[in-house]
Formats: sequence, structure tokens, C-alpha cells
Amino acid sequence: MSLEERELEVLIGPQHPASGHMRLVAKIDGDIVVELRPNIGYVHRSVEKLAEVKKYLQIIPLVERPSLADTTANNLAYVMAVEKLLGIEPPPRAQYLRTLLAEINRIHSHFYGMGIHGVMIGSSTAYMWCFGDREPLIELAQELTGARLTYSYIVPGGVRRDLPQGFEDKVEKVMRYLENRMPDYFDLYFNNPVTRARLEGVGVLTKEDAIKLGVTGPNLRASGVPYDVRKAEPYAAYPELDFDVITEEAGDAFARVMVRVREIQESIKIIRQVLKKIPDGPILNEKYMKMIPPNLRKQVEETGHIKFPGVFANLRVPAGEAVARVEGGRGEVVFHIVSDGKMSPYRMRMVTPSFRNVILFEHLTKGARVADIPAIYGSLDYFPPEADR
Amino acid sequence: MKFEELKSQIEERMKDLGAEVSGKEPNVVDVKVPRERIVEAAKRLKEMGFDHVKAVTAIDYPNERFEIVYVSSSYSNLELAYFIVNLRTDLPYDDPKMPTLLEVWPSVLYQEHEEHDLMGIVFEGHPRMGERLLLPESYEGIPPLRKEFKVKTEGINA
Amino acid sequence: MQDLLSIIMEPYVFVPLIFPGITVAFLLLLVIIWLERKIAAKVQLRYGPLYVLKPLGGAIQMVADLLRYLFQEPIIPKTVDKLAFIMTPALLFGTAYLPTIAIPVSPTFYAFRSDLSLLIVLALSTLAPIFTVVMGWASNNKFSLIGGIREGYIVVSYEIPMFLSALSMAVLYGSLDLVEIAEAQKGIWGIFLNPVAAITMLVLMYMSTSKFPFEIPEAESEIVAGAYTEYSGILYGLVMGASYVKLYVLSLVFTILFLGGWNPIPGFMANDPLLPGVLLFIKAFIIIVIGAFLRAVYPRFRIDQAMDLGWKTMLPLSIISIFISLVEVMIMGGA
Amino acid sequence: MAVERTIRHIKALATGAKYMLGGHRLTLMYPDDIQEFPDGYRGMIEYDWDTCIKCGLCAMVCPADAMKMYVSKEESEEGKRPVRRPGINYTRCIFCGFCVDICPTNSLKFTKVHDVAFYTFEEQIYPPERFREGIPKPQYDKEPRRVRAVLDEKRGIRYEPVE
Repeated sequence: MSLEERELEVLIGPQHPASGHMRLVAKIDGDIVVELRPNIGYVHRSVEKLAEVKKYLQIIPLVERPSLADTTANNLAYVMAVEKLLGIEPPPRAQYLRTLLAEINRIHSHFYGMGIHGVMIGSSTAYMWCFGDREPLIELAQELTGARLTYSYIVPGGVRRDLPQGFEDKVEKVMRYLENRMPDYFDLYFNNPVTRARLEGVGVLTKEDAIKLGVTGPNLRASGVPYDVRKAEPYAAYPELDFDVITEEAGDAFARVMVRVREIQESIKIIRQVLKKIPDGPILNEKYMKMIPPNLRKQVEETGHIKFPGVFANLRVPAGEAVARVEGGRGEVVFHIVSDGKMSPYRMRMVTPSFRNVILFEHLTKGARVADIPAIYGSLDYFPPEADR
Repeated sequence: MKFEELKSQIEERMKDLGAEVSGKEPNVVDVKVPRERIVEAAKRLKEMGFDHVKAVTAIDYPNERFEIVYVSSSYSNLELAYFIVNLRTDLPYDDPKMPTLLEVWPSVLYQEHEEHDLMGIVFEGHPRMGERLLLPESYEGIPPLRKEFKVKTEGINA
Repeated sequence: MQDLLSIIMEPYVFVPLIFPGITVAFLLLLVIIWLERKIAAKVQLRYGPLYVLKPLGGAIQMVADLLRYLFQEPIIPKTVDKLAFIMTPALLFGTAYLPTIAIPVSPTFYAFRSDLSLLIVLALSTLAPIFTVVMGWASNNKFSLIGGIREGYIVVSYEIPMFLSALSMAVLYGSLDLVEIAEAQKGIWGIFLNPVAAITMLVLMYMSTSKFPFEIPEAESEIVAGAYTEYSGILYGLVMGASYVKLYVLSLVFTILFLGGWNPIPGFMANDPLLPGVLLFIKAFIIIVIGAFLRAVYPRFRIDQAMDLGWKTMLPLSIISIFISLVEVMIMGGA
Repeated sequence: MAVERTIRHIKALATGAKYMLGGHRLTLMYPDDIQEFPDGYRGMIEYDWDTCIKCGLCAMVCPADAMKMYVSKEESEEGKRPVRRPGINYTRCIFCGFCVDICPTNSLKFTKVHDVAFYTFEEQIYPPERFREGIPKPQYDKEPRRVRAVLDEKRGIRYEPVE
């Protein structure tokens, strides 16, 4: 054995309690990270290739699968791209319902991210609380859509279900519950001096770097860039709703968490507005509504559950190109679809927020301590399957 | 800013690069340049405020060409953030090489790497050419996103 | 039978074997891990272990776990240093438990009495971390190595202030004999005379036993399980138990130094070891439960922050506590 | 700063203690309690043999190739074009419910059962003849209590027994 000094290469993952489905190759010098390279692709399922052999409607569940905690964003962005190609607009009520589900999903996606972050810095309580309080929201979404996470709720031209009876009351109860719980979250976790010590000043991303690296979502806004697709290119019912874009200036791990917390509060505000303003009317575009056989149309009106017109099985989309973007819980989801007029897209490009944020692993961990790796990882709300697609 | 205004601004700036500028209402501008000029075109777009790339899409037209699309937009200028500029270029099918835009837009690091990995496009000057990103290290054969790579489907009958 | 009982009741057998020795330590281990999980579960809005003996809330969950550890195959990787790898868990557990022999149970019931029993306990309790470091080295695994090194760093940052704050009580009472120290607290407990020393010692105790927020050498999300990464089966059971046993020993010391030991006891009971022993145990148990509760409140510190706390906050505080003791001794006219 | 930190430490500990002593629990006591799902839950699928018009839309729309058109042995006559009816493969089904929503005669219906647990791989494939017999009833050692999730302002979520 020699006594030469050298860097230690640590392979964190893919079998590691906090690596997720990826490997972080870290070169460390003592306790300092010299270089860290994320090695992704362990859960690559080639959504883009599969989309070329699946029909347009069949792609909806496919694009949801990669990001399980944030399915609505992918669902909505994909359907918006298809709608742009089809040249149809959903009716106003469907727009509001899309917004409602998107915001419910945003809250529980943020809880998911915060919970994972909590356990990464050692607070099992933050993890359990976040995952526990995510449950009422999932229960709401389940009542609206019929599934816990993979909603497949948004279809070209509208949504699949109308509001169930008494849904407004239930939503209001959950919103009040979350508001009541927030102070305890602050006392026990966010304002806990140990949490502060672990997160403040860790993994600082400057505004210039955030813009340069093209990161997205809360990670971008925590560095002081007020970019939010909901404001930049308003979609669904957002143009008619009043809400703020949450930003923080510090750009560190704590600022990223705080953006999520404040966005939850903002989402509560949006959900209340949606339920107050939601207009009456159909939930599927008239063009498709007319294609439903008359006896079923009556049933749709009675039950509020859409029956698909037969054309949905082999939906043909006019040739052309469309780019759609949506602000999901983790950030901006971009779909770029090239259609050649057939039943499947000619090329579908799906860019998820995690894939755009993966660059931050290299950038933020340089010079950090070994113990900061999970603290930074968690603060990015990074989800490996979403990045791999 | 109006759509037409932006389009004519881009046309103005890109004139000497031989760019074809077209657009789709209400907010998408397409700029097509030859591959030798793409770095210059990207630089000019960046000067205008299009500071990041949202997606790099490579489209395969078998035995004809590859089309690369850089979907860019702005973070620093919120007025421009509404617009999307697609910077496009064609590559010959048998020589899918182009200079990397990493110098102009560092945000394409992983996006270009992925298109290299899955579509077999070579981005000259990109530091990770030849490395795998999503595919296993040992993968050999046709890049899976190319049309030659066939995915079997089952049909509806059992 | 009678003879056997009387032999067992002899202090020099009873103390190491029954209380505070191995039997109670072992039972405590089973209870405290269960309780720790229950407390954390309650704070976290769930139930915790429940299905092993459901009427008692899963109270014998740890027996089931112990059986699992016993019958699980201890895997010894090819690349490890075999002798060191196999021996360290036993040595670690043994050294963690060793200091109990010097801890008195009542004014008259102890294995042996020494004027230096406080020093003996403290000195013996320092031995254990060495084996953690050895484990980190013997496992031949990068995460284990980092864990071992972390343990080494942590040790140097808690030992000195912890000893100083313990010794400040010796200064206050003018003795290094645990019996005398406890007896001196018939009136006011040490914690009221020198709260600074008490807080310092309490925090550093949790630090030395890797309780949250100082669970740094085995931080799961960072280095898997630190020095224990490669251990499995009963070997892992031993290393996991060791830190609880160490906490138990230090809690007994803390009780004797600051919480009046077996005081207050009625005079006529003073010679019977039963009540003093129970009192001592209950107080120590509360200290352990607080340590278990911290897990539900805190995330973990980074190593540099914990060392910062040890050197920059706790060391000055422990020196201050010695001064407090000195001042009080001067005011009260010396012991 | 130090004072503020101390206050925050105390607040954190007090909040922890508050939940340790009081506080609610969010656990669903599975498998002693089993949750009844709300109406419209997308569970396993029921098939109505008589109303089915064998149009094949369900198989066409299925995103996971779970729903397929099987040759119906009892109806197909030799020499003629075989009659095909839908069957489902639960190893693949992702419970999106597209087949139910597209069925023009309401021959496919949702049930609230979601227990896709089988002993063998083959058992999970439901050709039309088996498909019509309905879904298997989940079996329990001890009949579990049926509970329903009730959203609550104070406790978030409560599980109340249903009769």
C-alpha cells in the first residue's frame, strides 16, 4: 500500500438508498466533491419510439407513465399538442376541469418532492407527513377521474368526467386541512434549525446560470427568474384566473423548497377560484359530441361520464407540426409532435422537466460536501424515470 | 410584441444567412438555415434574447435527410417567452453531422447527447460524442429512433 | 437454589449480569427500539410496528426482529479483512456494555467502589468508537470507509467537551466517586446547580451515540449505513445494539451526575437496592426516550456542522460549566 | 441569531411533542380494513355477452394490447369467417378505461375491484367465455371490514366503516 494522495471515486447508485434509478459517479477529495456525473438511462423505456407505433389516443397513458407523480402535466401537454394539430378547442368547462386536476396534481407532486427531499436529509417525519398529506389530494383526484395517479383524464377535445356530486365541499375541506397543517410543517421542518443548516446556502444556482443551463420549474424560479408557462403562454383556464408567479432570490436548496411550499399555497388559491368560476356546459368539443350515438349522448348528460366517439379509436391527425408546453409540478413539459396525417405521430419529442434539470447535478455539486449530494438531489425534485422517459 | 413584428425582426437579422423564415400563428416562428450557418444563426437568436433551448428534435426522413429542430425561447425577457423559435436545419442522410450549439446554448448539453445516442446524429465539438446516455454502454446496431429500427406491433386479434 | 439466588444477589454478580448489566441492557434494547419506532410513528401520523402481538401494540416486534437477525445468514464478503470483520461487532458491543460494572445501583449496592468510578466509566465508554473505525476499515468498502472516518472525526469533537462537562460535576461535588456524587444530591439535583453542564452533556451524549440530529456516521441517504454497510445477520444486530447500549450507559451516568441518581429515597429504603435501582432506571429511561423522540423531529447535521457544534459551541460551554462549578464551590464554601 | 435558533429548536420539539401526544393518524389498516372506492372507480372490467356487437373498438383503442379480439369457439362455424369477441389480459391491463368509454353499447363496465392477484400467469387471461362470467371475487382469510375514505377538515382523511 502506498500513501499517495488521490481522489476517491464513489459510485452512488443504482443500488443505493437515496440514488433512485440512476447512478451518480462522484469523484471526491476528502469530503469535497470534485466532480459528479449523473449516469442516467436505467429506466429508459423509449416513449418517443413507442409513440411512433401507437395511435394518438393510446399515447395518452404512455406519456403519463414516465412521471408517475405528475401525470396531468404530461397528459395535458400531449393533448394540447394534438389539439393544436387537430385545430379544435375544448369547451370552457373542460378547460376549468383541466385546470382543477392540474392544480390538484401540482400540490401532490410538490408534496412528493418535498417528502423525498426530507428523507434524503434525514427527516423521516417530513417524508411521512408529505406522503400522508398527499393522500387526501389523491383521493380527490381519484373521485374526479377514477384512478389514483394515472388519470388519463384529458382527451382531445375535452375531459372524460364531469365534477362528481358534492365535490366542491370535499375540495374545500382538503384545502382547509392543508392550510391548517402548514404552520406545523414550518415549525417542525422548514424552520427547524437543522433543516435550515442543511439547506441554506447549499447548491446555489445563480440567475445567470439558471437561464444559461435552461433549467425549469421551481428550480428556475428559486433563482429569481419569474418564468411560468401559466403566465408566459397561458393555457386551459389560467388566463381567467388570478395568481402570482412564485419566485425566490437565493437560488439555494432552501429557496427551491420554499418555492414549492408557496406554490402549494398559490394552488389552493387557484383551486378555490376554479370551483367558484367554473361555467356550466359540455365537457367535450361539440364536434366529437355530435359523433356520439344519440342514446349514449343522453347517458353522457345524465352521468357526466363521456363516451368516446368511435373515431377516437383511429384518430387521424392532419399533417403538420405542433409544440405545446405546460407548467407541471416539476417544471415545463414540452411536446413537439410532427404528424404526417396518419394514425400515429411521425415523430414525437417529449422533453420532461427532469431531463432538463439533470444538467444541474454536474453544475451544483462541484465543491459541495458528500453529505450535500442528497440535499441537492432532493431539492431538485428530480425523478429518474421522468428524465429517462 | 406582435407575432408579425418578431417574424420580420428575425427575417431582418437572418437575411444574410440564407434563412427561410416562416411562422405559425400565434407564437411559433420557424427559421431554417443551412447547417454551416447554424452556429451563427443561433448566436443571433441568442442576442435577440432567445437564451435557452427547450427541446432538440431530430426527425428522420429515411434515405432523404435528417431534420434537426432546436426549440428555443426566452427566460430573461418575459415578453419573448410567449414565442417559440424553431431553429431548423437539414442534414444529408448519409452524413448526419453538424456543429454543436453547446457554445451558444449550454442548455443543449443533454439534449444533443440524447439525439446522438438515439438517432445517431454527430454533433461536432460536443464533448460527449461516442458516449452512451440512455442506451446501455454495450449497445450496438441501428440507433433506435431511426425509422429503420422497426418496432413490432401485435394487432388487435389474439 | 437458595444458594444460587444468593450468589446472583451478590453485587459483584448482580451488577454486571442483571442490573445495570447485560440482562437489563438487553431487555431495554428490545423495548427501546420498539418504543423509538412507535414514537416516530405517532409523530408521523401512523401506527408503527403493530402486528406482532397486536393487543399490546406490537410490543414484541423486536423479539421477532431479534430472531430474524439470529437466523439470518451473516454474509461475509470475500474482500473483507475476515478477523477484524467478524471480531469487531462483538468487541464493539462488549466495550459499549463494559462501563456498567462501575455504575452503582444504590448507596450500598455496587460491584466495586472506587474513588475514580466516574473516570472509569468515561474512559471505558471511549473505547467503543475505535471499533467502529476498525469496522469501516475492515469492510473494504468505500461507504464503510467514509463512515468509519466520520465516526473518527465525530469522536474527537464530542469526547473532550463531554468529559469536561462531566468533570465539572466532579469539581462541584469534590469527588470522582459516583456514589458520593449521587449522595451529594440529596437536596438539590445537579441539573439545577449547573444547567449548562447538563445541557452540554445531554447533547453530546446523543452525538456520541449517533442519535438524530447527529446520525452522521451511518447516514443512510448519504453513505448507505456507514461502517455497518457490509454487516448482516447477528453481526449487524450486535453493532446496531451497541449504540443503544452506549446510550443506556451514558444515561445512567447522566442520571447520577445531574438527576440525583437514586434520590429522593426514603431513609429506611436506602439499604435495600430495589427502590433506588428502579428510580435510577426510570430516570435513565426517560433520557433514552428523549433521545428516541429526537429522531422524529430532526433531520441530520452535516459532518462539518456537527464538528462546528462540538468545537465551537459545546467546548466553550463545557469550559464555562467548569467555571460555574468553581464559582459555586467558592460561594458555598468548598466541599 | 442564537436566540432565534433556540426558539426554533423549542418550537420544533414542541410541535413534535404535540403530535406525539395528540395528533391524528392517516393509516388505512389494510388488510383488516379494505377501502370501498367511490363511484366511477376504474377497476377490473365486466363484459356483457348479449349486448356486445363485436365491433372491436375496445381492442382498437386499448393502449396496452390487453384487450384483444378472440375467436369465439361456440359461435364460429366451420368454413365461415370466425366470429370474434373481446377478451382481456390482466397482465397487461393498465386500467385506463378507454375500452369502457369507447364501447358503443355499454357492454363493458367498470367494477370497483382492483385486486389483480392470481396464482398463475394463464389465469390472468380472460378469453370471452371466461370474460362473461364476471370478475373473480377476492377471497380473504377473515372477512375484512369495508371502509370508505371521508375527507376531513381536521384530520385530512378518515376511514369510516360502510354497512
